[in-house]
Amino acid sequence: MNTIPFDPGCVPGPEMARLADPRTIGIAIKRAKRPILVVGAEILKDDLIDKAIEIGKKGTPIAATAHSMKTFVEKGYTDNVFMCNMHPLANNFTRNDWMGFDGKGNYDVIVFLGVTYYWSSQMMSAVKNFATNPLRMAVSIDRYYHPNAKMSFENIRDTEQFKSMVDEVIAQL
Amino acid sequence: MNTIPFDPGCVPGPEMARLADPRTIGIAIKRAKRPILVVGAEILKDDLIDKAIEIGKKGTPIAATAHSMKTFVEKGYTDNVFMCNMHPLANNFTRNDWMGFDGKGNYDVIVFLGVTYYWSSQMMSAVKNFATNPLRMAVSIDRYYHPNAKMSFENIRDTEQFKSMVDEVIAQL
Amino acid sequence: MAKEGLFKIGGLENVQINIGKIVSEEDEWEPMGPVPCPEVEDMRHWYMKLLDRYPPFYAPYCDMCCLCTFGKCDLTGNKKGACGLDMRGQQARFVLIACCMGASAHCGHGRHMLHSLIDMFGADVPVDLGTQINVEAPIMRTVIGVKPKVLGDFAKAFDYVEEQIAQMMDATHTGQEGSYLDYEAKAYHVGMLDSLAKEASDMIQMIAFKYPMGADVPLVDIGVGCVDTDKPIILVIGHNVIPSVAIIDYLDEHDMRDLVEVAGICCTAIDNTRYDFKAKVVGAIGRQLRFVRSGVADVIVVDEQCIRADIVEQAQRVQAPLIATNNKALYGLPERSGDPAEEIIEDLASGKMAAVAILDPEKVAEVVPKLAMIMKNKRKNIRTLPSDAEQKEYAARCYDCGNCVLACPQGLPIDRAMQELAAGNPEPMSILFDKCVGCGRCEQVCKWEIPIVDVMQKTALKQVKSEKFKMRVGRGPVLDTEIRNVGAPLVLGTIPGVIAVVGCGNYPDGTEDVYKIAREFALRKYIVVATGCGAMDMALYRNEEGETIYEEFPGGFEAGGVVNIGSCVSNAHIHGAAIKVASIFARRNLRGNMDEIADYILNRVGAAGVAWGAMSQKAASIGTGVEVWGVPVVVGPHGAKYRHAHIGRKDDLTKWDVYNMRDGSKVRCEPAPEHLILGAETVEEAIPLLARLCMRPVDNPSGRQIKLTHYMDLSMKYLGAYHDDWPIFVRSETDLPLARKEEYLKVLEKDYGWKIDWDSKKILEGPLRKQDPQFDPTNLERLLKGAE
Amino acid sequence: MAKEGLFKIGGLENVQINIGKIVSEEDEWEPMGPVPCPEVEDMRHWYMKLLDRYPPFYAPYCDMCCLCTFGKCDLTGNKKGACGLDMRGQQARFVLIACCMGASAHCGHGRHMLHSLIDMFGADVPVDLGTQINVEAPIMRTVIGVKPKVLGDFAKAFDYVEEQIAQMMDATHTGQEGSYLDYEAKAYHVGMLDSLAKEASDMIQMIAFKYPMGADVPLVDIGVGCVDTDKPIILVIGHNVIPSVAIIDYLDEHDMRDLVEVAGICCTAIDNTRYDFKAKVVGAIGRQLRFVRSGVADVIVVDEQCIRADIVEQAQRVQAPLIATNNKALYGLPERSGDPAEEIIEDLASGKMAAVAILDPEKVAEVVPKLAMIMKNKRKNIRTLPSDAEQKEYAARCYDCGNCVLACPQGLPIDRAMQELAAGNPEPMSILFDKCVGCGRCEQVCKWEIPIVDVMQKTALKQVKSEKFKMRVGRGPVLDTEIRNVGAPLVLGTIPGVIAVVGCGNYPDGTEDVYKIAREFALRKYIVVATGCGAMDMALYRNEEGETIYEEFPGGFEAGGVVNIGSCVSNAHIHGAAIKVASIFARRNLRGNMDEIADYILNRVGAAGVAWGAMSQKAASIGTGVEVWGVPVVVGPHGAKYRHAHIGRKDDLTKWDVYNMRDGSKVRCEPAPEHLILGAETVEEAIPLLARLCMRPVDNPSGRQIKLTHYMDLSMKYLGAYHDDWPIFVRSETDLPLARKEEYLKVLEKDYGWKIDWDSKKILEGPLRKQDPQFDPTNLERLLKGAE
Ligand code: SF4
Ligand code: SF4
Ligand code: SF4
Ligand code: SF4
Ligand code: SF4
Ligand code: SF4
Ligand code: SF4
Ligand code: SF4
Repeated sequence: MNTIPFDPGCVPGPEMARLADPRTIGIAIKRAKRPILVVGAEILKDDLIDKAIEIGKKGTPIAATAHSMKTFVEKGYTDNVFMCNMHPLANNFTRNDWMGFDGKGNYDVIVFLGVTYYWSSQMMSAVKNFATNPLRMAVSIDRYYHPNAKMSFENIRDTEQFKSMVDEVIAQL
Repeated sequence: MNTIPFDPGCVPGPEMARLADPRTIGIAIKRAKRPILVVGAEILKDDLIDKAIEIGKKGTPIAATAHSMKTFVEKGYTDNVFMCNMHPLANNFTRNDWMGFDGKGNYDVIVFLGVTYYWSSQMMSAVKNFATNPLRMAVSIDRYYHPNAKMSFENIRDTEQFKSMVDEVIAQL
Repeated sequence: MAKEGLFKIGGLENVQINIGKIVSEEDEWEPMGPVPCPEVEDMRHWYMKLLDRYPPFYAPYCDMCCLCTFGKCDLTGNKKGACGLDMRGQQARFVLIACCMGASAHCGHGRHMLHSLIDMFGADVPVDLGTQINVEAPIMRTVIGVKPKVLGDFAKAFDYVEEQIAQMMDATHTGQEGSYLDYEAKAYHVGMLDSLAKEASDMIQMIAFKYPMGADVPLVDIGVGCVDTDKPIILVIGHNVIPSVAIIDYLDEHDMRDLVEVAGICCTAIDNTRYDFKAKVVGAIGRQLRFVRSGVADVIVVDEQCIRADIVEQAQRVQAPLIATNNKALYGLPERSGDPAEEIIEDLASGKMAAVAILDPEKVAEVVPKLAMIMKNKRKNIRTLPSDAEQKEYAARCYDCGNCVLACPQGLPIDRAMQELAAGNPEPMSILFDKCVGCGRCEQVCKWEIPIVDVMQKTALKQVKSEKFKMRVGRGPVLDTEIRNVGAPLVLGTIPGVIAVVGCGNYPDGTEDVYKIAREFALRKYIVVATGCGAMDMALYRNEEGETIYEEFPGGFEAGGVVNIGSCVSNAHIHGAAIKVASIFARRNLRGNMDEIADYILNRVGAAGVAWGAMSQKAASIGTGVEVWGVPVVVGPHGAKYRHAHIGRKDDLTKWDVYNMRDGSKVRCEPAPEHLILGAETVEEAIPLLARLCMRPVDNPSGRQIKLTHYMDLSMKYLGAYHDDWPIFVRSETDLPLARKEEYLKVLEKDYGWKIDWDSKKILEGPLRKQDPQFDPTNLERLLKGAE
Repeated sequence: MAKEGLFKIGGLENVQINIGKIVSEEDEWEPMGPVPCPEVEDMRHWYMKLLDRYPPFYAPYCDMCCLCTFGKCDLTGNKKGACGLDMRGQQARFVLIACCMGASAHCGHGRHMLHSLIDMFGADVPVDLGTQINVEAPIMRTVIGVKPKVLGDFAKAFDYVEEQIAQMMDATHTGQEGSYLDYEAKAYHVGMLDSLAKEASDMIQMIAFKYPMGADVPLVDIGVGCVDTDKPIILVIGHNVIPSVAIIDYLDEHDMRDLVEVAGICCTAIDNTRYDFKAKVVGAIGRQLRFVRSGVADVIVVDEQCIRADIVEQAQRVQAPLIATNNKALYGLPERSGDPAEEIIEDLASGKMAAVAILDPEKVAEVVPKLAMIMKNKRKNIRTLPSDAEQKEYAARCYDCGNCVLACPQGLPIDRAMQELAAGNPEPMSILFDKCVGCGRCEQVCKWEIPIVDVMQKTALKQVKSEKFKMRVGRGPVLDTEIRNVGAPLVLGTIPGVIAVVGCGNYPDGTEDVYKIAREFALRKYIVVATGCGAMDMALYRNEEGETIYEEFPGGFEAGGVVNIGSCVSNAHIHGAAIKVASIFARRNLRGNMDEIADYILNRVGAAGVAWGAMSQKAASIGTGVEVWGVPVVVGPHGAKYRHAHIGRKDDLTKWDVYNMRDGSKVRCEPAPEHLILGAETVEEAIPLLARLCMRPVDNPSGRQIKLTHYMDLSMKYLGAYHDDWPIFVRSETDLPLARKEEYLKVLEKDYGWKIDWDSKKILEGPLRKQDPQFDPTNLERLLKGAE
């Protein structure tokens, strides 16, 4: 009955992500004051990079972790893409005195796409547990159920289905 | 979104009880080959003892743990009531060579009613994890969500509602 | 023990003697047995014997393992994780980890004290326990084969324990042990280490501080109401008495002792009263948060163990400066031992700092009393519990969301009580006070920020303030003379048993439970011993005559005695008493002989422990350490969260075969004791269970008769029926409770198919075995005649 | 060290001398510094300094705490549990527990070996490391102030470590420490203990077994393909080399060495090759399950650590008898040291028993070779991998349920590969072989009982069988002579850094990653050192010339060297090298001076560790022990499951103030190194990060230039861009990479607003600070001139 995390042992406790459809997630991002997209190594798979760029183009800044920057450079899209390491970035999300990449303040909705499952899971756990006042929300639009997010998709086996879900998110922005 | 255990920290892992309505649970007990009702200290609260006796009268044997036996004796119902300690009882449920109170074999559906939450939770955990081959199933009809059961009610605050749910279970037997 | 090299000899600085081997003088008080300073493999045969008869039952508390980065592994259904370990193994590993934490706490505490005490008194303080104790350190003698003569000798115990703890922790590492049985065996080993560490820890404080011993120690005050709020109040919390003793000495030396209250919580409280009968005991762990919140304390001094992790915040809330005195619990505070006392006092009194760490006990003593005087004055007008108006407002604020009920480990109906309170009825809330374990979890989830703990305390304030009781001072070891008196009746069974009430305060239904248990057995002339939270909590009630349990019953280790042994480390003296029965009464050699002695106790000493509120990892190692010496333990229902139990099977009697030492034959015995560790849901369940667990194969007919009588009486009293196992304990008609012998014979005939000769009222057929006065039971092959 | 009492003197049995005080002879090789044998509070100032600059970041792996019976407590949102501990505290406590487990494993292993080695060789084996090593035990010298001269002296290290582990485990108990900072400080303390325990553990085996040292140790065989399957094969698994050495000695003594293969997995494999160059290395932990399943081994001997918990079952599956030789890993097996070898051989060869424990290494040696000979014959016809027909059937059976993918820690697409295999294409499955960590979790959940691990291995069989590589034998400590050569260039920065590849095999993307990292830095003339799984796994690849990394690069501790230091305990020699830079190159006193030395390393020695597949609790304590000596560590993404990271903040430069020892002034420095422990998701991310972490405040201009060049080159190569922090490392134009100086100056002007004098191509304004050749940085007040 319960939604099983992609890594079934990854059951953190009583607060687990709400399963949400792409529209709902898209609207949540749209409504955010300062959303940010965090991408990682898996952005290079399945042409997700193009989705990320679409999101970037719609105005959401992108934190490019792992070696994803290289692909943005190759794709010629670096406008609002900020290269960084994930651990310090997640650390920054938990702190109220971080001013963001643009010096204008921290972010309120943190969208994860294309990050290794267990790695992003841990980073979302940090956000969930320590970025609570004011509340910052981690949202996953990866193909996994991510209990440590506030909202997440289910585990999705079919790549095309997954991509169309991401498209639907983008459509809301 | 997720059902919270009565003790919210009591999240055991990916296998958590299916929320079930009284009818479904009643039918599961009815269909069992060798069901048993396990009652404990809380059976003395809220007249649950009468419910237990009804279940007993419908043919399901009763394991009377804690000091619940005393009330059965006082109520004059001891026909198929077996006094025992919970820990050895739960141990027996996990073993294939236990022959049951009647010497005819172990039980297949183990129904918990009126047992202290965390105490029965642990006992159901033992059943869930070790009484798997053949599968023996712990079922809770207590007023709590019991993740370690196979089927459980939600947390129910209203006593009358709870009692009528137990009645509905009984109606199926 | 061997040390080679070149040495300089004191006073002969220019002489160097080349020494081949140094043997420290050690008189041959007993021949050395086979297992001195055992490695786990040396005692594994014993541990495995216990595990074979009392196989582990697991109730996983978590279905996952999160101990390495392969994880989390989902082990549900006894699946294996990425390292190959299955669910049983993981549960047993967790037990071992918990036991290592517990034993480390005891050993770490003792080692730390030993350093301090040697600093203060030198290593040569003689081990002098008076004329009534010869077997001064029964566990140490048995386990490491050493008879300590001076304070410094106890280092040998800690050396051994530390080495072994590291070995056992080693085995908890991913990729080590693979079988739940060997994890359990190692947990037993750690339990044994724990008992040794506790003995050493209590003895060093006893001999250094000259604690009183024996049955005649005085009664001291216990209860919130005993604390004189007109005086400045120093509240000490924890287990390590050294800073408290320094404070008390300072007060004495400066003629301030009567001006200041030194009130304690947890074991430091008990141990303070062993040093100074004027010290007050507030209570056990359950009182901690609530007493601090009451704001009565002017200065709070914490040492180690059983301290709330948020104590700094809690102290700040009531504007009481806090001093942390132990390196185990530093709370991120600056360490100020190096600063002048005046500066520290100034910083704390002015509120510049809310809390500091001071690791030097002398400095603590310089700072605390003066600070308390100042703070008493400053804090006069501090009101910490809600005013009537606030109380009303809080109750009205409650949204009846029920979050607090879910958060409460006891599931107390706070929501309903809050509604009643809002409606003007404080009673339901005040009733909860006694069931509340004082953990504060409810407040964490109240979105309306109601200080539930304070609100509850206010409703119970009258009752709390009237808490004035008496507790007998912890008296340490049982005297050899007492053992001489009770050894025979205990082994024969005519004293029906020793009931040890130990452990923490996570009671399922409030503190009164331990009082009930203790009184029931004391009235029945069992020997009741108690330590730690149990010893304190049972003092909080009175009988119909208005006497506390310590006033009602004598304090000797005797039938019907209620013996406050002392703090948690004093627990070891309970094992010690059982060991001394083997040594003094039965003249068994102790030295390097642990398996034999534990075997002796398992078969002969009708003792059972009850850790009704067992909470901590120490309670885990304590319980395991009680089991491994052959004494069964009952825990309250929270104890199921320890994940395992050791459950004997009366339906498989092959497990109950015991050798008769006289002739090497195997005797199929009754399951006595039936289990080694298990839980009970209620005291009503626990009491008959404890009585059952006091039976032993060697009970003589009158002993068995007495034990069976209590077992059956208590079953009828609390359960309204007999457990169906009672006939298994009947070896002949002489074992039957006298008063109802005929009735029972009839039942045996009718329900169990036994053959009775009704003329002689003798049992002809039925019992598992005959009672045999020559029966000399053992589980150890090596003790059989002819064994090498 | 003081011991009083009466002593008997060897050879003078009747003489007793009363000795006041024995001082063991200890020449005054160095004055004693302020923190010999530190308690945690003695080093807390250093730990807190690190924590202040590199504050802990927590990524909870579980939102609950289940450690006591008040629990489980839901700590989500940094709530407090029933004991008052909040989420941060609980995460830090878990880190401390993990570190204690890890340090106990190292210490437990070493202590156990020490007992064995003293039994075998006596305590007097001299510490003789040849002419090129004077500073024989840099960690031991520094931490406990002792210079070991003979084997027995190492007991002092273990005594100290054991006492401290018990103290630190004590602090993990419920109700002790309350601040995450002090838990972290204690974890640092345990990391330091871990480094000491490892050094002692490796040194005792080195001196007892006379392991080779230096750059010229030979190459040995590594890889499944190296094992000669025509011979009987003894497979040894674990970390404790003693039973393996006994087996090898037995083979030698009985002229059987060339008849039998001794092949190893994990550190026993490495250490065997230090003893016997003929010993074969199968590989690291990831190969364990798969090699066992291949059925090649005729007898399996396990000692301790990194062994699959279900090894007995796995061995049984391939009908290979198993011998457990260590008390940490007994699997519930009967201990048979006391039985005649023939009986044991008979029982195992006949299949009467599948596995036994033999704790006596001599007995192991008597049993195993003979048994291997017999089993080789018996096992001839054992086929363990699926036949072609079976393989087909298995693939066809796959229901494509995807359970295995969920269960796989790496989330490998086994389902799709299985479908492809069923369709006749084994390739996708065979590709997974190298990414699989060999944990077997997939098989646990396959309802169709497909032996996935075997199926996968079969698809990769050709590749596996051709695995024949070379690994340089673990060479132990870096020579003093090497330090003399590299000390200056390392500190000045002209050797751009030391990259230490350590730790386990839980790689996110297969073993090739460590090869990539090591080769990248070796080519760039960093010094690459490696131990344990990392040292083995990086040997499994070849360059375009067909050379393994050990063939391509020299084995000396020199620019461009790839140095196999040895097994996991040899890790300590990496710290040792850094400490020796302080001692030999900078002439700092080591003795009792740990804070000063760690401070030296942090500011001056450009080293960084990478534990790419860090899996175990040992890896946790190892990593913490690297940090505490001032060396940053990067872990792979699984490392996030350790729950914490130590993240510096380049946006808060106040944290980067460092004293100049020359004048006591504070200098605001660049963040070098920026973090102390953190994770990276991919090697491409990790490589530039490691280069960045090698920068140090004292780099001279040419050193900084080299380091910055690599950092920027590597960023561009792997990330396609520069991190925006690179200008912070530029102190003047001379720091800039030469080849692109102008380009960079332009960027600095344009993007960062720096002022450039384009005539002289000098920076006029912009840098945080100027490079100062007189800069003598320290974080310790006590080192400032004028400080007492
Ligand atoms: S220790 Fe074993 S069971 Fe636990 S997480 Fe690691 S691999 Fe899984
Ligand atoms: S403080 Fe008392 S009422 Fe509140 S959660 Fe704890 S036990 Fe329950
Ligand atoms: S959590 Fe607060 S508001 Fe909710 S029921 Fe409890 S006291 Fe009332
Ligand atoms: S009994 Fe438990 S809670 Fe009480 S003082 Fe001892 S260890 Fe602490
Ligand atoms: S074992 Fe404890 S800490 Fe680990 S996942 Fe389970 S509840 Fe959480
Ligand atoms: S140790 Fe503290 S947080 Fe953990 S279960 Fe116990 S009370 Fe809760
Ligand atoms: S054995 Fe390999 S494929 Fe199977 S779960 Fe483990 S890593 Fe994944
Ligand atoms: S678990 Fe088994 S059946 Fe399911 S996809 Fe994997 S291999 Fe196929």
